[in-house]
Amino acid sequence: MADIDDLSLPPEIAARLPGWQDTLDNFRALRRPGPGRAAVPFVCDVLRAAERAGRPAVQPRCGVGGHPEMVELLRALNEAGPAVLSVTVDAHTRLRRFDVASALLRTDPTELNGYPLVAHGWQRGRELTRAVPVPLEVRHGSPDARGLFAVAMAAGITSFEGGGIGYNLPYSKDVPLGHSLRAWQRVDAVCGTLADAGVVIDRELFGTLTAVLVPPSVSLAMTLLEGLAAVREGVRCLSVSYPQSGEIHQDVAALRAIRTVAARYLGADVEVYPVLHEFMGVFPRTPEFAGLLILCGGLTARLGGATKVVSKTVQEAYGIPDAAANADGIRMAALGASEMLDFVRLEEDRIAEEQHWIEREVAEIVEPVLSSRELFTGIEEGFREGRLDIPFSASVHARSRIVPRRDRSGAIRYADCGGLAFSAAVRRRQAAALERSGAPGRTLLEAADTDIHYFLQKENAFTMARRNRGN
Amino acid sequence: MADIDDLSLPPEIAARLPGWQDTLDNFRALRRPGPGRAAVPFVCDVLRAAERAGRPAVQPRCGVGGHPEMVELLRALNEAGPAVLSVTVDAHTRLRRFDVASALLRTDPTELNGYPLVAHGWQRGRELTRAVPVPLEVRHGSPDARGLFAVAMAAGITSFEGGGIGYNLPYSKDVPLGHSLRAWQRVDAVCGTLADAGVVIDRELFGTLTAVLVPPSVSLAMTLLEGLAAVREGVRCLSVSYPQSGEIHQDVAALRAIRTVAARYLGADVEVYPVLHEFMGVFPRTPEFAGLLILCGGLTARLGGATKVVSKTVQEAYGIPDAAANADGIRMAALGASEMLDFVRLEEDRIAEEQHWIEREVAEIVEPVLSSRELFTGIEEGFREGRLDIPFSASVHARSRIVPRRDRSGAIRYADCGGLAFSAAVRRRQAAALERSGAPGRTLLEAADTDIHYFLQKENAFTMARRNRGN
Amino acid sequence: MNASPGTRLVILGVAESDAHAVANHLIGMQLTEQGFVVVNLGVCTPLSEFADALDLHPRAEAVLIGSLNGHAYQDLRELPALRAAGRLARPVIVGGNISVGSRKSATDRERLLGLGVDHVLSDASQLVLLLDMLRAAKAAELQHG
Amino acid sequence: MNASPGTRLVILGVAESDAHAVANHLIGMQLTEQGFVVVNLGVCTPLSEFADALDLHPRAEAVLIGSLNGHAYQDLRELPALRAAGRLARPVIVGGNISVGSRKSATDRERLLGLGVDHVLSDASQLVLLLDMLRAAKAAELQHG
Ligand code: B12
Ligand code: B12
Repeated sequence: MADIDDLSLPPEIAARLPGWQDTLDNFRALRRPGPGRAAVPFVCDVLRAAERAGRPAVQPRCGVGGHPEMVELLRALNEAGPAVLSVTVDAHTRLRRFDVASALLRTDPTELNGYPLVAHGWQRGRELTRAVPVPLEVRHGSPDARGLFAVAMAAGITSFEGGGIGYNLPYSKDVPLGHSLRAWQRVDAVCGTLADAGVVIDRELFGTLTAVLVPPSVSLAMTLLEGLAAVREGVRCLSVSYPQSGEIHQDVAALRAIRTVAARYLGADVEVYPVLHEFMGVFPRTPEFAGLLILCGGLTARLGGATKVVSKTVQEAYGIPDAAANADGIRMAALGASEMLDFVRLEEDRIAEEQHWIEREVAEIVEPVLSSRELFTGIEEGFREGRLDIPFSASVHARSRIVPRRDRSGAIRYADCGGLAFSAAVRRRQAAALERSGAPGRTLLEAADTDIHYFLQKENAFTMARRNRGN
Repeated sequence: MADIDDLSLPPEIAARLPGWQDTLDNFRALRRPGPGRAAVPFVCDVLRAAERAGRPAVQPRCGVGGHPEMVELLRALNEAGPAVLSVTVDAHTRLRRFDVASALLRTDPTELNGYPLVAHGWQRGRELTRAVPVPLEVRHGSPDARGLFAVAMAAGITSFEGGGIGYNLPYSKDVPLGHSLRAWQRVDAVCGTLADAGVVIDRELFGTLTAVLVPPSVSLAMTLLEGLAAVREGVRCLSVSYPQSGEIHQDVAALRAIRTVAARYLGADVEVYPVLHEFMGVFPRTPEFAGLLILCGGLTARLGGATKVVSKTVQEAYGIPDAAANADGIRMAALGASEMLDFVRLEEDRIAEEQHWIEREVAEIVEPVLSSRELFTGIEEGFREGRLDIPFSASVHARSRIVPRRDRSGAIRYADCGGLAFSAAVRRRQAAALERSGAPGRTLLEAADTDIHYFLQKENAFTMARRNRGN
Repeated sequence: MNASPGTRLVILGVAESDAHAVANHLIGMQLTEQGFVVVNLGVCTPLSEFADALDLHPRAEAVLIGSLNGHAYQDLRELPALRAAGRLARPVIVGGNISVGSRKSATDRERLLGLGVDHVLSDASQLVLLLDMLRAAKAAELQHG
Repeated sequence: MNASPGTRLVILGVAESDAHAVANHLIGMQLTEQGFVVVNLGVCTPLSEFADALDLHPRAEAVLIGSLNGHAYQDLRELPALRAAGRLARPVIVGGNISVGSRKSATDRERLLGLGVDHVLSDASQLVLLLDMLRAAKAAELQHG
C-alpha cells in the first residue's frame, strides 16, 4: 500500500510532515462538527449531493499570497454559496520554486499569483480547511506535484487537481512525460490507499489543457488516459473537466460524452463526475458580455449534466479578480444553472450527432494507445510520434501540429488533424464543417487570431453595432 | 381634418404653441441631417427597421427634472445604443398639475420624478430631439394628455404613449372613462392628420395597465379596444405593449397573439408592432437576479417576435435609476435579444396552446363590446358592469373584481374571473391551471402577496439556499 | 363604514400626485382582515381630502398615507398649514418610497418628520404593531395625564 | 536558424515562472511571417537563458519577453546583475500582463523600467513598429555617433 513515503519527497518537505495516522485522523475529524464549527463534507460528498440534486455544484478559483488574506478571501467567497472552494496555488510553487515563493511571502505576498501552500505549510493549510464549512480543492499546474500533494493531504484538503498530461504539457517547458506520469502515479497510489482507509480524495483531471481552442476529443482523450492511470492505482472518485468552447451544442455533447466514455473505458469501481470549466480562453472585457458568458456557463453545465462548474469572473480579462467580482461570478454561474433557466431547450438532434462524433474521435485517439504494451510508454510514444497531440503546447514534449479552428457556429474543429490517426470519416466531417464556415483567403495566423479572440470580437461587434444604431 | 385646435387646449398652453406649419416643418427637418447633426429617423422608421432585422429595438425609460440634466442623460444613454429614447414625464405633469411642476422646476428640479415637458416648453423639447441621433417617445400616464401631446408634437417627438383606458385606470382616481377616451380620440385624430401629411406618429398603447399580475388577455383586450379607437381616427402606426409576466411561454404566446389579434380586428391600414415591457412588477433586488430578469426580457422579446423591448435596470427596486445603471440595462436587454442566445429553443406546443387560449379569451372579452352600438359607450358600460375589468385598479371606474394568481409554472391565471363574460371552457382551463398549482389554505391576501413578490421570493430562496449550501 | 363604536378605524390613502395602487389595495385588505374599519381614499388624494375624511370620521386612530413615486415631501407640504388650522390632529403615518432616486439618505425621512409627519415606515408589515403601540400610549396618557 | 546575415533576428521567450504559451506561439508565427528569424525559447525561460541565447546569436536586434501571469518583476529581477556583467546588451522588450490583480497602476511599468527593461508593450501588434524604430535609431546612431 502506497503512502506518503512512496512519494520520495525531498527531505526538507518530508521532515516537516505530520505522521500518516495524524493525517488520517485529521481528515476524519474534519467531517465531524468541531469546536465552534460545523462538519465539513469531503469534496466527493458534495459531488454526490450535486449529482443527486441534478444541479451542478459551483466552485470558484481563488488564491492570494498571504495567509490571513487567504482565510479572509475564503470566508468572503463562502457568502456567495459555493459548494467547493479552491486553493489556487502560485506559479512559483507550481514549478517547485518553493524558495522563491517563501522569499516573496516574506517580502511582499501580494506579488504572488496564488497561495503558496508548501511555503505556508500544512498547519496553515489546516486553518484553511477549518475556516469555512465547504471543502477545498488544490488547483495548481505542477507536472510533479508530490510535495504539494503531501502538504495538501496533511492539511485535510479532499480534492486535488492534475494529471501527468494535463498538468505537464500546458504548464512547463521541458518535463518529460515519463517523469510527470510517474510522479502522478505516486499521487494516485496514495489516493488509493486513502480511499481504502475510507478517505476518498476527489482527483480532478485538467481537461482544459492549454485552454485556447481545445477540440473536445483532444480534451476527453487526454483525461481518459489519465483516468485509466488513476483508476489503476486505486483512485475512486474522478472529476473530469472540460473547457467550455462557448458553442453550447458542442459543450453539452462533450459533457455528456464524458459519461459514456468513462462508462466504456474506466469500469464501475470509480465514480466519474463531469466538470465544466467556464470559458478558459480570451475573455470578453465588458461586464455585461462577460457576465452573459458566465451565466451561459452555468446553463451549459446543467444542460450537459455536469456535476460541477468552475466559475469565472467579469475581471478575467484584466487580472486576478477581487473577492467581490469572484463572489458575483459564483452567483452568476449558479443562476445560470438554476431553475430560472429551466425553460431553455436545445436542438437535441444536433447535440446527439455532435456527441456521436466526439465519442468516435476519442476512440480513434486512445485505442491505439490502449493496445500498446504499457500505458505510460504508449502515451510517451504517442506524443513523440504526434499520434497524441495538443494545440499550443507550452511543452516541447507535444508537437502542437493540430490546428484548431472555429466553424461558422463557433464550434471548435480540426483544420489540421496533425498526426492524430483519425479515420477518413472523421476527417471528412471536420473538413466539411470548416468548409461550410468559408473564411477563405485568410492566413493561418489571422484565422487563429480571429478564433482565439472569438468572444472579444463578438463583444466588439455588439458594442460597435450599438454605437452605430444597428442594435 | 383634426389639428391642434381640435384639442381644445387651455389658452395658456395654446397661446405658447408654434404654428401648425412650423410643427410640420420641424418634423420634416429632423429627418434630414442638420447643422452639426445627423438625420434623426422617426420612431416608426426604427420600428420598421427592427421588424426587418428580426431583433427587437431596445428603449429605456428615462426622465429627470432639469433640462440640462435631461440632455446629458439622453446623451449618456445614447452611448449604450438604444434604438429609441424616452422622455418620461413627472407625476405632476401627468396629472396636469403644470403649476406644481413649474414651481418645483424653479426650486429643486431633482424633486421631480420625470421631465416636466409642458413646464419646459416645446422649444426645449426641440433641443431634446436634436440632442441625440435616436428618436424620442413621450412616456407618461395622463388620462387627458392633450396639452402634453401638443407640446410633444411641437417639439418633434415622433412617438406618444397612452390611451383612454391604459392611461386612465392605472394612473388616476376619478377621471370618467368617457372623458379619457374622448381626450385620446382627439390626440389620435391629430395623429391621423399628421400621418396624412406624411408625418407618421407611433402611438404606443400601454397594455401594462397596473403592471402587477395582469392576465395577458386583459392586457390584449384593452389595447385592442384602444387600437380600434385609434385606427378609426386615422392612426397608422401602433405599438401594442404587453408586460412580461416572467413565465416565458405565456409571454411569448401573448406577444405572438398581439399580431394575430391585430390582424383579425384592426385591418390592414395600420402597422402594428408588439412591444414587450420588461417585468413591470416588484423587481428583485440583487444585481445578478435583476440582471437575469432583464436579460430574459430581451430573450422573451425576440422569441415572441416583439418589435421593441422597453428595458429595466438593476436599480428598479430602489428608485429612479442613475444613467450608468440605465445604460447597463439597455445593454443587458440587447444582449438577451442578441445572437448570443440564438441557441435557445422553447416548448413550442406549450406556447401554441397558451396562444390559442389567450386569443379565445380576448375574443370573449371584446366581442360583446364590439357588438354594442358605439365603441366608447360599449367600453364605458362594460367597465360599469364589470364585463370589462382590470386588477388592482387605481381608478374607481374599474371594479377590480378580477383576482389574478400565478400557477405553479409562474403563469398568470384568473383565480376569479370577476364579471368577465368568459365561456365555461375558459373558466375550466383557468381553474384547472390553478388547481394543479395547489396552494390550499392560504388566504387571498397571502396568496396575492406571494404572487406579487414572485421574483423577490425566488431571489430570496436562491440566496438562502446558497447560504445554506443547498445550491 | 358605519361600524360599531368599539371597532377601530383608520383613514388610508395615497399621496396627491401618486397613482400607485397595489400597496393601497393590499394594506386595505390586510387591515380589514385584522378587524379595522378602513376608510380608503385610494390613490391621488390631496392632503385636504384626508383632513375632510377625518372630520367625517373623528373616531379614526391614525391617518395612513402611502407615497411610492418619490414625491412624498411635495405632496405633504400642506401638513403644517392644516395642522395650524387644527385639522389632521391624529398621528400621520407615511409609508413607501419617499424620495426620488435609487440612493436614499436619512434626510429624506427627517424632512417629512419636519413637516409634522409622525411616523415613516418603509414596510407595511410593521403597521398594526405601530397602531397598537400608539393606542396603548394614548390609553396610558388618558389614564395618567 | 542560421539565416543569411541580412535577415533580422530576435530572441523570444516567456518569463521564468510563466507557462502561458499562446501569445508566444502567435508572436513567433507573426514575426516569422514578417521575415524575422525568431529564436523562440518558449515558456518558463530564466533570464540567464535569454542571455545565453544572445551570446549564441549576437546578431539579435532585441530580446522579447512575455509575462502574463503577473510575476514579471520577480522573474526579471536578475536583469541589473546580468547587465552589470555585460550580458543582455540589447533592447529588452517586455509584453503581456505585468502585475498581479485586476486593477493596474503606472508603477507596475515603472518598476520594470527601473530594472533596466527598455520597453513595455501591452499589445504585440506594436512590436514590429517598435523593432523598426529601434533599428532606424541604431542606424542613425552608427552614422552620426
Ligand atoms: C407597479 C409599479 C408601477 C405601476 C403602478 C400601477 C398602479 N397604479 O398601482 C405603474 C407602471 C403604473 C407605475 C407608474 C409609475 N411609477 Co412605478 N413602480 C411600480 C413598481 C414596479 C412596483 C410597485 C408595487 O406595486 N409594489 C407592490 C407593493 C405591494 O409594494 P410597495 O408599493 O413597495 O409597498 C410596500 C412598501 O412600500 C410599503 N408601503 C407602501 N405604501 C404604504 C403606505 C403606508 C401607510 C405604509 C405604512 C407602508 C406602505 O409597504 C408595502 C408592502 O410592504 C415599483 C418598483 C419596484 N418596487 O419594483 C415602481 C416605482 C415605485 N415607480 C416609480 C415611478 C417613479 C413611477 C412613475 C412616477 C413613473 C416614472 N416617472 O417612472 C409612475 C407613477 C405616476 C404617478 N402619478 O404616480 C418609482 C419610484 C421612484 C423613486 N421613488 O425614486 C419606482 C420605485 C420604480 C423606479 N425604480 O423608478 N409604477
Ligand atoms: C489561456 C489562459 C491560461 C492557460 C494557458 C495555457 C498555456 N499554457 O498557454 C492556462 C489555463 C493553463 C492558464 C494558467 C494560468 N494562468 Co492564465 N490565462 C489565460 C487567459 C484566459 C488567456 C491568455 C491567452 O492565451 N491569451 C491569448 C493571447 C494571444 O493573448 P495574451 O496572452 O493576452 O497576449 C497579448 C498581449 O498580452 C501581448 N503579449 C503577450 N506576450 C507578449 C510578449 C511580448 C514580447 C509582447 C511585446 C507582447 C506580448 O500581446 C498579445 C497579443 O496582443 C488569461 C485571461 C484572459 N486574457 O482572458 C489568463 C491569465 C493571463 N492567467 C492568469 C494566471 C494568474 C494564471 C495562472 C498563474 C493560474 C492562476 N494563479 O490563476 C496559471 C499559469 C501558471 C504559470 N506557471 O504561469 C491571470 C494573470 C493574472 C494577473 N496578471 O493578474 C489571467 C489574466 C487570468 C486572471 N484574470 O486571473 N492560463
